[in-house]
Amino acid sequence: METNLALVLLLSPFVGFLFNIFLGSKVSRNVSGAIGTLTVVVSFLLSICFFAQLNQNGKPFEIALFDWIQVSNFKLDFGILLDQLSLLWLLFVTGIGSLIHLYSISYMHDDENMHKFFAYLNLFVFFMITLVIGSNLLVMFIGWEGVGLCSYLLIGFWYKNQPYNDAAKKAFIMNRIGDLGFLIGMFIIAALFSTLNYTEIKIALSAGNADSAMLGLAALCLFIGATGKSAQLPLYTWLPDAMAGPTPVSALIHAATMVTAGIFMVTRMNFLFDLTPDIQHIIAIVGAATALVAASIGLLQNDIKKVLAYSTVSQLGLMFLALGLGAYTVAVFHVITHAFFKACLFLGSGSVIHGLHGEQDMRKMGGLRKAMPITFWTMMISTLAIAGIFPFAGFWSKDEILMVAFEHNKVLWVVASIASIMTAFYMFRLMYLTFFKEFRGTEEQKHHLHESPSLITIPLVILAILAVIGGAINLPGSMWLNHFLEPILAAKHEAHHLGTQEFMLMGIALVGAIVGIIWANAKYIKGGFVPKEDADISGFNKTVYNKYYVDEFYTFLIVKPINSLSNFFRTTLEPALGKVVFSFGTLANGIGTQGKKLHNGNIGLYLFVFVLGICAIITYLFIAQ
Amino acid sequence: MSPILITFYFLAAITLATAFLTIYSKNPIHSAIYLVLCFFSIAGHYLLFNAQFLAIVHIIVYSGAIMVLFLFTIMLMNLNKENEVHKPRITRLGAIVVFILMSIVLVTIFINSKTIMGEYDTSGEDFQSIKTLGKILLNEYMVPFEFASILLLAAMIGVVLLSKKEKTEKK
Amino acid sequence: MQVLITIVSLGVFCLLAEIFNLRKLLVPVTVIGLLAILGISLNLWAIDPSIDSNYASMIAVDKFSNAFNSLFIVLTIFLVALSGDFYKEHQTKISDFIAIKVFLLAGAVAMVSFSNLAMFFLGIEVLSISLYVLAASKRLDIKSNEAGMKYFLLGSFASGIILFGICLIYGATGYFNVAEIKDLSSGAGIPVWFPIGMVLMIIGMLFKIAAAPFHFWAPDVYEGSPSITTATMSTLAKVVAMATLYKLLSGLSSELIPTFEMVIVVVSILSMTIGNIMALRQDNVKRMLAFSGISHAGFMLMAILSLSTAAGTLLYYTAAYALAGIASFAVIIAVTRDSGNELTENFNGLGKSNPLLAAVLTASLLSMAGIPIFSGFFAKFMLFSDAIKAGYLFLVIVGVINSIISVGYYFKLILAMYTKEASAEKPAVPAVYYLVAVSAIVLNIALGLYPSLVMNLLN
Amino acid sequence: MNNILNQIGIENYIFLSVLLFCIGVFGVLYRRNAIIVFMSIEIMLNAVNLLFVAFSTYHQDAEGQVFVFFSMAVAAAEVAVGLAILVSVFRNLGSIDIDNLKNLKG
Amino acid sequence: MDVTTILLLLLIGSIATFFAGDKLASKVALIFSLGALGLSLYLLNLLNQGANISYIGEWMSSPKVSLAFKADGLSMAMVLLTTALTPLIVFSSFGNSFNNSKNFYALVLFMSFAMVGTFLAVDGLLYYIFWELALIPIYFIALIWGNGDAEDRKKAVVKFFIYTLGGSLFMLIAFAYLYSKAGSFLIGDLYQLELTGTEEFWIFLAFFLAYAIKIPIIPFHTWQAKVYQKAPTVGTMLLSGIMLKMGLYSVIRWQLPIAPSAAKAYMPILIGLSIAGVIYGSIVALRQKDLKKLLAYSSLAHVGLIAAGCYTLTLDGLSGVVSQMIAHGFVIVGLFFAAEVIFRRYETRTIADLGGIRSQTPQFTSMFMILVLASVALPGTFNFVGEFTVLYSLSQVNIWYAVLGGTTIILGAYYMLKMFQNVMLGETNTKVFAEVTTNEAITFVAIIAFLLFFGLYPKPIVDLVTPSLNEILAVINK
Repeated sequence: METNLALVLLLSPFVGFLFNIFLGSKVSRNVSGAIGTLTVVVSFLLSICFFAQLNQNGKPFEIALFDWIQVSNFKLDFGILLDQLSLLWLLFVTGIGSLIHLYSISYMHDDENMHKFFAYLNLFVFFMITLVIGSNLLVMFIGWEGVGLCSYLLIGFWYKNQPYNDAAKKAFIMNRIGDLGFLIGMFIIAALFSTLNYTEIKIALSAGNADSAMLGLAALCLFIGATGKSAQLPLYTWLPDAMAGPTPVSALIHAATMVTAGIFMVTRMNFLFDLTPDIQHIIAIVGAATALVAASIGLLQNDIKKVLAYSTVSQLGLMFLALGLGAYTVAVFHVITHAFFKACLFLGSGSVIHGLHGEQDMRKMGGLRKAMPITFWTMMISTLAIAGIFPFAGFWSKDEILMVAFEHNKVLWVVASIASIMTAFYMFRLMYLTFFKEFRGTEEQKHHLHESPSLITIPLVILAILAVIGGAINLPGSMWLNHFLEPILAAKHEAHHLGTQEFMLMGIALVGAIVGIIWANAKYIKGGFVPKEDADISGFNKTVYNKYYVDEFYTFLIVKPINSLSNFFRTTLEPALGKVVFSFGTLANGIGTQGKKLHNGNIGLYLFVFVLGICAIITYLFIAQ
Repeated sequence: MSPILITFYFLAAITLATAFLTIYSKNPIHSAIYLVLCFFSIAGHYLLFNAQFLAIVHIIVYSGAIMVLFLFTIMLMNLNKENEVHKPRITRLGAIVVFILMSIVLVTIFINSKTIMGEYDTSGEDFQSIKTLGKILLNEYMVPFEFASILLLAAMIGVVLLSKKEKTEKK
Repeated sequence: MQVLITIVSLGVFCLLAEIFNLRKLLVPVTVIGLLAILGISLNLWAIDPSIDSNYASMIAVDKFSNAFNSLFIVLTIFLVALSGDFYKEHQTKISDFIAIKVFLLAGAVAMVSFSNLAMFFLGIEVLSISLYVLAASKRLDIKSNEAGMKYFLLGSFASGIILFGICLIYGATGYFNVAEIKDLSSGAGIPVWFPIGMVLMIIGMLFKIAAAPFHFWAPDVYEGSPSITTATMSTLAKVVAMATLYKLLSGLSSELIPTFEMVIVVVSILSMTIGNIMALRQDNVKRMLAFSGISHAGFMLMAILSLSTAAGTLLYYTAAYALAGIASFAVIIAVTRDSGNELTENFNGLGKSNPLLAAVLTASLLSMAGIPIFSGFFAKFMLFSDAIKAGYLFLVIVGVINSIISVGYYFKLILAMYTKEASAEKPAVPAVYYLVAVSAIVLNIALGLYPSLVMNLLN
Repeated sequence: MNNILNQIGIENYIFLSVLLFCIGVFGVLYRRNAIIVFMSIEIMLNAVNLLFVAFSTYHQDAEGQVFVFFSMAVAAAEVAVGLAILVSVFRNLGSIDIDNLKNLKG
Repeated sequence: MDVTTILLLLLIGSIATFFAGDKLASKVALIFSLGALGLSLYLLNLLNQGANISYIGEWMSSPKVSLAFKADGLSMAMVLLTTALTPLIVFSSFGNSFNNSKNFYALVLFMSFAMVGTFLAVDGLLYYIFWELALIPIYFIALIWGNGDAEDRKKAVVKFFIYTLGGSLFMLIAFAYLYSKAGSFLIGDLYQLELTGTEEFWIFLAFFLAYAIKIPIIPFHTWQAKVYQKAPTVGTMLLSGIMLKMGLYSVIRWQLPIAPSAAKAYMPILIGLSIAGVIYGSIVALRQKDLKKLLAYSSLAHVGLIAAGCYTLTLDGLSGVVSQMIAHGFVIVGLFFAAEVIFRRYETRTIADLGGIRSQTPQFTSMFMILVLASVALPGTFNFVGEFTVLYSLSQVNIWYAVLGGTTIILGAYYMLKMFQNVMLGETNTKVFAEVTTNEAITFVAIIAFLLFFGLYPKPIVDLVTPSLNEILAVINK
């Protein structure tokens, strides 16, 4: 029974995918959207069932469906594991997924390929579920690659636009770099423990006789995988570009769910990372650096979705910081709250874009507060949440990260705090530029300004509510999440006592956030500053605006050399190699041509050679001996 | 220096000289005549070996038949003039070099070879009279003897084939 | 002996046919006669060869000679069959042509059956003289004249060398009888004249099989001769000379001295390489096949290196090579009979205009190139295998490289047939060409499928 | 009967034959006139014949002389055929210069 | 009932096709190839039941060559690959019309016959004969029915033929040498030979030349791209789908067990070369202008990885190699077919002339996309199973091999997606692209279904080949 239910949970979105891909064009758009949404809802409901059951008996559900890949020293099942971690993830993936599906019915209503959109979304959910519920690393890898694929398909959804396709391709390839790391990590683990099953790895690790260097290498490789998927330094550059996709996609995949896969994986393998402190340091540093760099780039972006994208990168950086410090629960906590408010923000921005018929440049917005009140308020709540204002969800989770950082390393704490202040600043900059002051777009756009339909606003409201109360799941004191995840996490992360230090830190964080808000307020409301046109930006601002030229740097360092190498190979080396082979033929032919002169038809010459031949043979045989 | 040896040297000198002159003289007629002389000197050698029958046959066949054929052809082609252009100098030089080389090589190997000094076998039997030769030729060598006729037949047909005009030919 | 006698009788019959005006019947009757002789030859296997001991001192009938004789007869059948159409413009001479071919066969038979050097010498002369005549037989064609002249001059020069060699052997041993010579040759105290004589004789034979550096005549003569003569030279004559060379070596001395093997190795390498490389740049098909023949001579020389065991291999190789040669020449004659030259262009578009002939030619070229399932492959393989056993790995590698080169020119012709457009409409081809070409190639493939057929004959 | 070679020595005959043979070869190489070339070949054959006879005496054996008969037959046949070819070359080319025979080459 | 029946069926099929005439040829060929597929499935069933389906008969006594066909799991897997792809390839060509189609299809079936023979033969010379026989049909197929400038094509095809033939001839020397040692060509006897180190080295080298050219491993690959480009698509499919695998199969069956210590001693070089092929092929593929050429270089890269797997000498490596061979066989056939489908409509394979197809043909796009994804080894496709196992085996030897070999998943994605983007995406092309026909769709669906099914459930294939691979490994490690 449970197996069947688990299968339904897994396959329901897949059925939606199949329906939409094969029959979607034949049914009306609403039907295809409804089917797409319903199948995800089914998964969501089933997740709740399993969650409830787990809460009752506390026993994870694990089953091996069938043998999959077999190598000499171990066999891999296609297995399902539903434990605390995976159910938690399932819940918010399918939950937010359902909301975003719902949202998309309206958002994508005018697109001719709407059924495909839903097909891809469903497929994405399917792969995400696979990723989450797999009982071994390889099944996770299927999902891992699968979501990458869906991300590719959805970023390039408007495939007629080649830059979008470029962005999609970039996302896929950047992810693949990480995937290679993941694969190598798996290989090392498989070589060490002859298994990829989480439980078995855990048992094997607890035996504690593994080579620590190899373990470290494995952990590092897995982390490289995570940096790809979760857009960390140095592989983060695909995520901002991925905003080329439709906004619901950005909300679902590039904010709430897929990008958190890296965190999921690290949390899943916490028992491994706990044994490799060096790698944890690296993770923490990478996380903090990412948070800072992305936040700083976010300060000057003008595309509304780009701002959110960098914000996502930055927040993910914070989560990795927490992971690196061993505070898995904190990271998970932030993942969940972040999913709520970031999804809400993206959907809100989608609503804005929808209202402006595709305009994404904040310089051409402004004053939308009145025209789109629901959008404004829901986004405002989420902005407060992300900025870390008490008592919104983000405050609790971010605060925990800062606290953990403070405990471990003051430098990291400072970095994270600066990132938080920046976050507050650029988020409010976004809000001010979008919703306050006067509208800066064209008259025509102004004429058409309107609030989005209810299918769009309902998910916004639900998410906004969650962004307010989401922090409740792990309030200091109750620490429900901590307890819930205890069976999963090997090293217990002790709950914070709410002492003076903690309150002081909370205060500092809050003050920091407010400072950021005031700063933004001063600049954009009081100063009425509107960002300059691209051409006018100069100096350091220009560097930041151009994302520190990281893309250009990668292009220069990797893409260009590979391409010119390819050109060199194609135009020079290949023909040269070909010529080497041909040269034997040419040589033989050349000798043949020369030889023709020898066979000149002159009998005298023939006889001459004949006699010389005789002399040579006789000399060799009878004189030289 | 026995008379026989002197005879040998004399004949050998004639043989080589006439052979050389055959090649050297520009007029084909002279060549032919020198060749006849050469053949006669070779017949002289045969006689020296007491192979009378062979010597006679040799003269008949070579001087009588083959040389006549040569002369006939020369006349037919009206070649009795010294109009032959010499081969290019380099070719002639090459020919001379090869000639010398080959002579040296061959002579050297035969000098190196273990020559039989002293007594030669003398069986005392008759081995070169017409009678003996005839017996051998028509007993043991019956098959080759007959086969030689095939050879001559083939040559004959061949010559006919080469010379016979056909009705279809234009000439 | 019966074989020789019957062949000669058949030759005489051909001449008589002229007298009795039986020209129309000539070719079929000759073919039937040859088939009958083939029967006799094959029948000799069943009976004890020693029964024929009357002339055993001159003609030895043994497995070796029987096998090769049968091969020669088969080849002659094909050649005679082709002659019927080839000489149809020369009705007055046709009986001469056929008769000469039959006598040529007689010479060939004498060459491989000899047990006395006199028979050998006469045999080779019958063969050579017939070929001189055939080469020059297009009497109004300058090229044919030139070919005949060149062949004659060089050939008789080579005959002189052979004769000198025989003479020295006689001087050393006092015998012309092969068995006696062999006995003496292994004994001590044999004068150095003997090896010199052997070497000279072998050089003469190397000339006949057109091995480098004694090969120069072959391309010119092949090119200039009438095609059917070229076919005869490149198949029958070459095979005969090769078999004779083998028989000479194996019959006259028990084993080769290492230095002499070295000479064979060098000659073999030279022939293969020169033949193949020169063939690459030829436009004239006959000339190309001449060079190809030179390279095959080089291959066949490998058999000499494992003298005691390679008879079967040599028979197989020669059969494979000659059958492929017959098939290809049947096509070449059929295609070029009206064009007056044998340039590759004549073959353009043959794949479309005459698929069957094109297929046969392709198959025969593939066989010569040594592609399996054609017998040429097994032939080469067995040769290589023998050479490796004899310890000549290096030679085999050179052979292989040469095989690779050879593909280049064989495929040039194939390419012309299949990728180029035909320039002119091709007239119909008489059935006899199809018959000969197809049966030759079928035989070739049959040998490829059942190599044991031939291989076991001599073991 | 005394063996004549006791007085001359077989090696003398060998040298004589070899030289004669070489002169023949030389002629073949040296001259352009086909007839002279034929003659040179005849000289070569005769050199060998002479040696045959010498060896025949050396071995006191008739077979060598018998062989000379065959050799003569061969020479005669060759000359006949050769001259026939020569005549037809002459008819077509108007000359018997072997250096003019260069149509076939390459 | 033994495996010779498949051979006979294909041979008869080839002849029957030839005599069926131009109109019926393709159908007859399809029927016979399907028959061969059915027969091989039936024989597989027999094999699984433990029946003896091998055949050994005398052929010739000197040299001693037997008609020995042994069907173990490995051979049967390869035979199935051949007999499954042949009908697909034949069927895929239904949209084309060929001059002289009777010859064409007869050659296709004959080639299939020769390849099946290669996979089954366990007598060295017999194997070699089939190996060479397979070369002739493809030569003519590429030469006569190929595309592009005739002179260029000729050059490329002749080079291919001479080059591969040249390589194989060295293998022939090796066989001759082995024969002189063992007195037999039977694989069992050859396995048991005790060779010295030097001998093994040279024999290994001779085999390597033959296989490195056929597979191809760089720098012996120069024939490949041009021939793939110039050959008709059917020929390209045969070449890339099956014929390449002959080389890889032979490495496993012949080269490694006969000269194991050489393989062990030179493992780093061999794996290094193979992996260099992966990277090189991928990089060259990046900037190709011709679709078929790009696919050719992608094939070079993939095959390089497979070859690397062979030379790991581990069970994982070998079994991954088999999976990957089969997977690559299907996917590359599919991809070339996609190129052909495009060519049928646009008459061009130049990538720059394409683009904007997706909006006109959703079905084709999806199928092409899936094939592209399979080719970049997305999990869930059979290619992933193979690639994973191969990379895993490489990592067992040295983790760096896996890292370098693994770049294929990055570079592969790069060039394939770039190609897909340039060919399919973008603004709607001005030229009309008709949706795929039913026939075309069937071909695609068959390939995709196969890849996905075994991608999720590769066990049957792995179970089939593992025992025979273990036997071979036992010889290698003896």
